[in-house]
Amino acid sequence: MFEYLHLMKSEAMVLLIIFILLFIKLGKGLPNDTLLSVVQLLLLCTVVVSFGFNDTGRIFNGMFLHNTLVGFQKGILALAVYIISLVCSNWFRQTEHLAEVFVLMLSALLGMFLLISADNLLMFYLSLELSSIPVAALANFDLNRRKSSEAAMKMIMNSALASGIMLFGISLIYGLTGSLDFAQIWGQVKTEPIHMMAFVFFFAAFAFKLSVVPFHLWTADVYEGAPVPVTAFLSAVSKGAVTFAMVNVLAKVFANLSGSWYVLVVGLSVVTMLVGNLFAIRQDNILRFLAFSSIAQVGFILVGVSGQNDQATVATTYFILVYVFSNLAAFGVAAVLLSEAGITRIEQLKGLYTRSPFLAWALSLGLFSLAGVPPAAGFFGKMFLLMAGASKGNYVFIGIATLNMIISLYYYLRVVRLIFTSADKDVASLQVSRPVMFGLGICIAGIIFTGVISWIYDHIQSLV
Amino acid sequence: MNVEPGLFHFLVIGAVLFFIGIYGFLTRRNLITMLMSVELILNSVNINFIAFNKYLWPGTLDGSFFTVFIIAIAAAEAAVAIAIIINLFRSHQSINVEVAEEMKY
Amino acid sequence: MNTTNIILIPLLPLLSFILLGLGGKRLFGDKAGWIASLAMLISFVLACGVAMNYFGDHSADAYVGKVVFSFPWLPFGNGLKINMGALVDPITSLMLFVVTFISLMVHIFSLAYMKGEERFHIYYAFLGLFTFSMLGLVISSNLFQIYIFWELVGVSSFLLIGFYYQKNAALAAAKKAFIVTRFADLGFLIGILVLSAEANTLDFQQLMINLSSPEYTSAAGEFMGISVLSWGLALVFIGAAGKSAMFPLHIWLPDAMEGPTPVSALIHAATMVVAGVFLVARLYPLYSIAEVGVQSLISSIGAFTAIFAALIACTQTDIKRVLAYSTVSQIGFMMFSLGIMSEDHLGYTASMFHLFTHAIFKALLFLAAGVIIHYVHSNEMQDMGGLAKKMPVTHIVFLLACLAIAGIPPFAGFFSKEEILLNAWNNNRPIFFIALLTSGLTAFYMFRLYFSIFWNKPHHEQGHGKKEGSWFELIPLMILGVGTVLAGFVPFGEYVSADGKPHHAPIDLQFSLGPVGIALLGILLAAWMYFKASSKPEKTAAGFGVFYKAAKHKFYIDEIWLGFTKGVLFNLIGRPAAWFDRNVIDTLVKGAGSATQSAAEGIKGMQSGKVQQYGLYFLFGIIIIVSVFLFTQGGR
Amino acid sequence: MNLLWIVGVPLLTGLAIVLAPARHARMIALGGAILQMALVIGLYFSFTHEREVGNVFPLLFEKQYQWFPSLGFSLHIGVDGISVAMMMLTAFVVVAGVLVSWKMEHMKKEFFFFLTLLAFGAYGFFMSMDLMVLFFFLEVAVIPKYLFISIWGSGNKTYSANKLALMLMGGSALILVGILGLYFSLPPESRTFDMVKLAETGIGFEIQRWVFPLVFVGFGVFTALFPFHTWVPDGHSSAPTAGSMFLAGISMKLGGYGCLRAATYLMPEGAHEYANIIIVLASIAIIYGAFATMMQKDLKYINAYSSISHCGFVLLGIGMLTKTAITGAVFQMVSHGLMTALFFAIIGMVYERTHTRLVAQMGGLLKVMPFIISAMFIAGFCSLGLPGLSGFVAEMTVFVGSWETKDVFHRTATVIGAMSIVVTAVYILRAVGQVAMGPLVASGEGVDDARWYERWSVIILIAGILVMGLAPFWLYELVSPGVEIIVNQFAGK
Repeated sequence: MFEYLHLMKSEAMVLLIIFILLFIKLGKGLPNDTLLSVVQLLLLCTVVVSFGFNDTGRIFNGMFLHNTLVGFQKGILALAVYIISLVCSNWFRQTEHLAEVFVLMLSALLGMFLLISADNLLMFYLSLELSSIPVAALANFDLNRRKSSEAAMKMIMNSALASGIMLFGISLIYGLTGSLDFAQIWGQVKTEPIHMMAFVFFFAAFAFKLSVVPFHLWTADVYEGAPVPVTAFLSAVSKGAVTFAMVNVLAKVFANLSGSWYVLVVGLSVVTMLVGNLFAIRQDNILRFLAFSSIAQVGFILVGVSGQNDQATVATTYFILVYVFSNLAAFGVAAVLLSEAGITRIEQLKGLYTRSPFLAWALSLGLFSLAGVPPAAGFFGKMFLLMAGASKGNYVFIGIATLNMIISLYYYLRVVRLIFTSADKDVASLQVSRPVMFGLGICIAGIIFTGVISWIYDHIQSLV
Repeated sequence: MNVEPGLFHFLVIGAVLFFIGIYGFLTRRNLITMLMSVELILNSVNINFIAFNKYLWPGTLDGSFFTVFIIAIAAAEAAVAIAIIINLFRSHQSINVEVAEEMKY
Repeated sequence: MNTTNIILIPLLPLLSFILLGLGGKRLFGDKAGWIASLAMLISFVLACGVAMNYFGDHSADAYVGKVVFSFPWLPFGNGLKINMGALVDPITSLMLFVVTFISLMVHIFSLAYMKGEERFHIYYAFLGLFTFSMLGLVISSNLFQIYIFWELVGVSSFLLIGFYYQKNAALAAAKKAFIVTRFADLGFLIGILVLSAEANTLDFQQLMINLSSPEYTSAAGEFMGISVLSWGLALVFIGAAGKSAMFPLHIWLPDAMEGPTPVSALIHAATMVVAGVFLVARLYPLYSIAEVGVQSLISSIGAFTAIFAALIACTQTDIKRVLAYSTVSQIGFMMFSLGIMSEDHLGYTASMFHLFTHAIFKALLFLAAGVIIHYVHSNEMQDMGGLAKKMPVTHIVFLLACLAIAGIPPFAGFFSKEEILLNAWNNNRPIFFIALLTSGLTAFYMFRLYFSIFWNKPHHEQGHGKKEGSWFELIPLMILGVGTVLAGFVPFGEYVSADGKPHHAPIDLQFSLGPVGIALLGILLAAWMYFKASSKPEKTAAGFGVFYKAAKHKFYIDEIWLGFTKGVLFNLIGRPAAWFDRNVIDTLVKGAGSATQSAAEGIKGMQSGKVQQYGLYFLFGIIIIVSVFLFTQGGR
Repeated sequence: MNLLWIVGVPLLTGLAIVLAPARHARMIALGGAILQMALVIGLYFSFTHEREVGNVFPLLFEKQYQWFPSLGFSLHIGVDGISVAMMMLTAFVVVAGVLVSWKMEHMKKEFFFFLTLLAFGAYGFFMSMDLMVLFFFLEVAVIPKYLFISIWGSGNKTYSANKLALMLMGGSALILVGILGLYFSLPPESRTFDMVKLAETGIGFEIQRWVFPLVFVGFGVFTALFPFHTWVPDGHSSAPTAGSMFLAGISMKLGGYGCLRAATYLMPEGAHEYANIIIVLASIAIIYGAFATMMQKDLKYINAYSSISHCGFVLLGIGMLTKTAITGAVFQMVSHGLMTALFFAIIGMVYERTHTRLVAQMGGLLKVMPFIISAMFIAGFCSLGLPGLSGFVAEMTVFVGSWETKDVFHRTATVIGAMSIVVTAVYILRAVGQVAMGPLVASGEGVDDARWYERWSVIILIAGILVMGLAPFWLYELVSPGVEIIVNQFAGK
C-alpha cells in the first residue's frame, strides 16, 4: 500500500483535491474566493509533492510506471495548473461553477499523470480519454457564449473521431503482437506495411492532441471559443503531457520503426512549423494567434523529438518546462486583458505599456521566450531542441527549422511592437490583482532563470 | 453456403463498420447522427479486439477487457457529447453541424 | 644639427593651430594673429638655422641626406612600416626655408588684411595647419609619411579655400580642390603600394637603394610590358600632377582663388602646388632610372601644361585667375625640367631653383593683388587701371615681380628660367621651343596684367583719404620685392643638385639672348595693347576667333570634367547603383515578405470552421502518411 | 582582473535601471557606462602589463565556468588584443550613446535598459571563447535593436525594424546551423564548442568546406556583406540617434569580429577556399556602397550606405588572409565604430535642431552651431580617410596588406577598394559641405550649439578617433599578437 502511495503520490494528491472539492460541493459550498484560495494552496502542495521524493517503480502489474523523470514531468504539469489557477483567477472568481471547473480540470490532470506513467496500451487509452473528455466539457463552461459551445462541440467531435481511429490502430497492434504491454510490443513491431499502418493510426492520436498539421484544425477554433483558463490548460498542460507520452511511446514501443518514424516526424515537423507560422502571421485575435503560435511550437518540439536519443528526451522535457512559463505568461496576460478590458484583438494591445507596464513586460517576455530570443529561456529551449535534432546530421531540416524561427519572430515582434506603441486615445490603466501578479511573476522568473541557470537542464539530464 | 466464420470475416466486418462510421461522421449533418457514427467506429474496434482475442491470442483476455473499457468510455464520451450538443442547441436553436461555423480562418 | 629644432619647425605651426582652434576667440581675441605669427617667426628662424647649418657643413664633398630622427608610427605586419621621421637633405633645407619664409610673410600680411574678420582666429589656425602640413611633407623621411602630410595639405587647402564658407562659390571651389587632388592621390596611393611592395621598405633612402640595386633591376617584374617600377613611378606622378595642377588635373587651382587672397599666395607660392614638384624631386633618383616613357610623360605633360595655361592666362580678365594660370604654367616649367633627364642632372637643379625664385615672386604677386583688390574691391581688370600713382609701393613691387616672372635679367626668374631652358635646349629641342614660346606668352600676359592694373585708363574712384594699405601689408611686399631682385644671385647649384655635389651652372649670355628677346617682345606687345585704353585687345581677340573663345573658356576642360562626373560617375554609376539597391535588392527582401503573406492568405481555406472538413483533413493526413510509408519504406 | 565584471556591470546597471524610478534612469545608465569604460580601460592596462611582464599566452584573464556542461558548452571567457580593442570601442560608444540620449523623455527607463542590455551583449560577445556562448551574446544584442527602432525610431520604422530583425536573425540562423553542423560533424570524442580547443584539434577540410560559408555569411549579414546589406540603410535611418550609434558602431562590428574569430580562425582552410569570393563581394560592397551613397539625400542614409562601403574594408581585409590585411580589418572595425557613431550622434543633434535630415534643406549651419558642425567635419574627414584620424590608419593597413598578395586578382581588388576613397571624398564633401557651408537656411536661424552632454559625447568619440589616428602603433601593439594567432592558423596548414 505504501508503495502505491509513494509512487502515485501526485495522482493521489490530485484525487484528494477532487474529493475535497466534491465534498465541499456536497455541503453548503464555499464562496468562490475562499474556494479558489484553498485550491491554489492544495495545488501548490501537489507541485511540491510531485517534484520531491521521486523513485522508480512499477505497480498494477507493470501498467503504471513511475521514475524520476516522469516525476519531474508530473511536477511540470502540476506547476502549470497551479500557475493557471493563479493567472486566470479573475475568470475563476467570476464563474458560477468553480468547484466543477476544478473537478473537471483536475480529472484531466489526473488523466495526464496516468498518461505519462502508462506502460500499457489499455492504461494509455483510458488515461488519454480521461485527460480529454473533461476538457471538452470544460470548453463549454462559458455557458452563455455561443462560441464556447461551438468550441466544445468541435473538440468533442474531433477527439471522438481521433480516439476512434487511434483505437483502430491499437486493435491492429494488439492483433499483430498479441500484447498490450509496451515492453512486449517493442519486440514485436516490424517494418512491415500493416505494422506501419497500425503505427500511423496510433500516432494520429498524438498528432491530434499535439495539433500537428494536418490534424490541428480544431485547435484554433477551440482556443478561441473556450474559456481562457481552458485554453491555457489545453495549450500548456495538455500539450506537455502528450509530448511526454509521445516521446516515451515512440522511444519505447516503436523503437524498431525508428527509421520510419524519423521521416514521419521530420516531415510533420516541417509542415507544422510552416503552416502554423503562416496562419499565425495573419491572425488578429489574440487567442487564435496564440493557438497558431503554439502549433508552430509543436513543430519545433518535433525537431527535438526527431533526435531519437536521451538528449531528445531531455531537450523536450526542458522545452516543455520553458514553454509552460512562456505560454502561460502570454495566456495569463490575455486572460487579464479579456476579463478586465474586454480585449480580444491584437490591435487593441496598442498602448498596453501605458496601461500596465507589468502586463506589457510579462506578455513581451513570454512572446520573446516563445520566439526564442535570448536571454529568455525559450532561446535555450529551442537551441537544445535544435541540437537534439541536429545530432542526426540532417542540417537541411535544421536549416528549415531556423528559417521558421525567423518567420515566427516576425509575428511575435509585431505584437511586441504594438504593446509598446502609444495608444491613439487615452485609455484607462489596468489593475492587476495580486494572485495574477504572483502567477505572472513565477512565469517571468521562470523565463529569465530557467535558461541562464544551467542547473535545471543538468538536473533533467541527470534524471534520464 | 455453410461457411465457418473466421478471423477474416470479422475483420472485414470491422473494417466495413469502421468506414461506414467514418463516412457517416463526414457526411451527416445532424450532430447526434455524427455521434452515432463515432459509436460505429468504436464498435468496429470492439469487433476487431474480440476477433483478435478469440482467433489469434486466445491465451489471455486482453482484447475482451479492452472492449469492455471501450464500451464504458464510449458511454462517458457520449454523455459529455450529448450534454455539449444540448448546450449547443440552447444557444444555436439547432443541432445541425453547419450552424456552428462561426470561428474560422 | 639639432634634432629638436627640426621637429619644432613643423610643430610650432601645429601648436598654433591647436591653440587657436581650441582656445579660439575666447582666449586670444584679436591677439590670435600675433600668436600665430610669432610661432611662425620662430619656425622661420629655426628653419634658417637648419638650412645654414646644413649648407654650412662642408665636411663631406657632397651634401647627403640624413635622417635625423625616426620612430615607427605604424608598423605593418609584413616588415613594412610607416616611420615618422625627418630627412634633411638639400631640398628639404631649401623647402623649409621657402615654406617658413612665405608663410611668415603671409602671416604678417594677413594681420592687416584679414583684420576684422569674424573668424580671424580660425583663419590663423588653418594657416598654422596648412604650414604644418607642408613642413611635415618636406621633412618626410618615408614615402607613406609624405602621403600623410600630402593629404593634410589637401584638407587644409580645403579649409582655407572654403574659409568664406557662406559663399557657395567658396564651397564649390574648396570641394573641387579637394576632390580633384584626391582623385590624383588615388594614383599616388597605388604607386606607393607598388613601390613599397617592390622595395620592401617605405623609407626613402632605403627605397632608392633597394630599387636601384642590380639585384632588383634584374629581377624586376613587368605588367603589360612596362616594368613595375615604372608603373609605380608613373602612378606617383599622377598624384604629383594632381597637387601641382598639371593638365588635365589643373582645374582646381584657378578656382582656389575663392579663398582669402593671402591663402592663394601660400597655395601658389610655397605649399600645395609645389608639393607635386617636390615629390618628383624627392623621388628623382628613381625617376632617373625609370624607363624613358615615364620621364617623357613628366616632361611632356609639364611642357604642355606650361603653354596651355599660358594661353588661357592671356585671355582671363580676373587678375587672380591670370595669376593662377601663370602659376600653373610656371609649375609646368618646373615639372618638365625635372622630366628632362641628362647626364649632369641640370634639370633638377634648375627646377628647384625655379621653385625657389617662383615662390618669392609669386607670393609677391598674390599679396600685391590682394592689396589691389582691397583697394578697388574687385577682381576684374576692367575695374582697375591707373593705379600706379595711387599705390606706389604696390606698383613697384608688382613691376619687379612681373619682370622676374618674365625672365628679364637680373631679376630672380631670369636665372632659374634660363637654366631650365638651357637644359631643355641641350636635351630636348621640341620642349625647348614650347618653353620659349611660353616665356614670350608669360611676359605678354604678365605685362598685360601690369598695364591693365596700373596704367591703361585713369583711375576714376574719388578715394582721396584711401590708404594703399597698412604697413603690415606693405612691409611683406617690400621684403618679397627685395627677395625678387636678389634671389637670382644665390649660387644655387652650389647647394642643390641631384647628387649633392656642387654644380656650377654657367650663365651663357649668348644663349640668354633668345629667351630674353622673346620676353621683351611679349612685354612690348603688351605695352602696345594695354598701356593706353584702346580697342586693340578686342580686335586682336576677334582676330583669333574661335581659338580666343576656347582659351577664354579655359579650353572647356572644366566642362569636360563636369560632364564626366555628372554624366559618368553620377548618372551612369551612382544612380544605377542606388536604383539597384532600392529596387532590386530591396524588392527581393520585400518579395520574400509578401510571398509569405500571400502563402498565408492562400492556405487559409484549410481552416474552414467546418468540423467535418477537419475530419476529412484528418483522414487525408493519415492516408497520405500511410501511402508515403507504403511506397517508400514498405519494401524494407 | 575577472572579466565577468565587465559583463556584470552592464547587467547590474540594467537591473538598477529597472528597479529605480524612471527619473534616475539616465544617471544610473551614465554611471554604469562610465564604470564600464573605467573597467575596460583598466583591462587594457592590465592586459598590456601582463604582456610586458612576458605573459605570452594567447588569451589572458582566461576563465572557464560550467554552463550546460552536458551539452558541451562552457562559459569560457578570455581576451586577446583584438577583443580588448573591440571592448574599448564598445565602452566609448556606450558612454557617448548614453550622453547623446540624455534628454530622452519617451519611456526612458526602457530606453536605457535596452542600451545597457546591448552593451552587455557586446561585451559578452567579445570575450567569449565558446561558440555557443558567442552565439548567445550575439542574439542578446539583436532584439534591443528592434525595439529601439520600433519604439523610439522615426520614418518607416515598422518596415525597417522588421527588416533589420529578420535579416539579422536570418544571419544568426545560418550561424547556428553552421555551429551545430560543425559540432556534430566532429568525431564524438572531440566534440566541443570551445574555440580554443577546436582551433587546436583542427577541423577536417570536408567539414570546413560547408560550415565556413554558413558561419561567414551569417556573421557577414551583421557586417553588411553584399548582397545582405539591405537592412543597413533602412535600419540606421529609422533608428533613434543612440540606436544608430550602437547599430553601426557596435553591432556591425559583432559581425566582423565573428567572421574573424568564429569563421576564419577556426576554419582556415575553408577561408582559403572561399577567400576569392569574399574578396569579390567585399570589393563590390566597397565600391557599390560608395556609389550608392553618392546618390543619397538623407544624412542618415548617407552614413548608412557609407557604412556598407566601410565595412566592406573589414571583409576585404579578412578575405585577403594576410596578417597586415587582417590587422587592417580590425583597425577598420574600431575606426568605423568610432567614426560612424560620431557621425550618427552629430546627425541626431543636427536633426533635433533643424528638424530635417535632408541635405538639400540645410546649409550654412557652421555659423549657428560651430561645435557640432566642426565635429561633423572631423567625422567626415575620418570617413574619407584623412591622416591623423583613425580611418586613414585602418584603410591604409588594409590596402598595404591587400597589396601583399602578388597577383592580378588581389591587386585589382585592392585598386577597386582604393578607388572608393575618391568616391568617399565626393559624397562626404557634398553632404558635409552642403550642411555646413553656403548661405544659412531658415531652419537654422536661432538654434543653439551643442549642450554639455552632447559636447561630452562628441568629445569622447573624437578623442578615440584622434588617439587611434595619431598613435596607431599603440593599437597595433595591442592587436597584432592576436592577429598573429589567427594568421598562424593558415601558416600551419
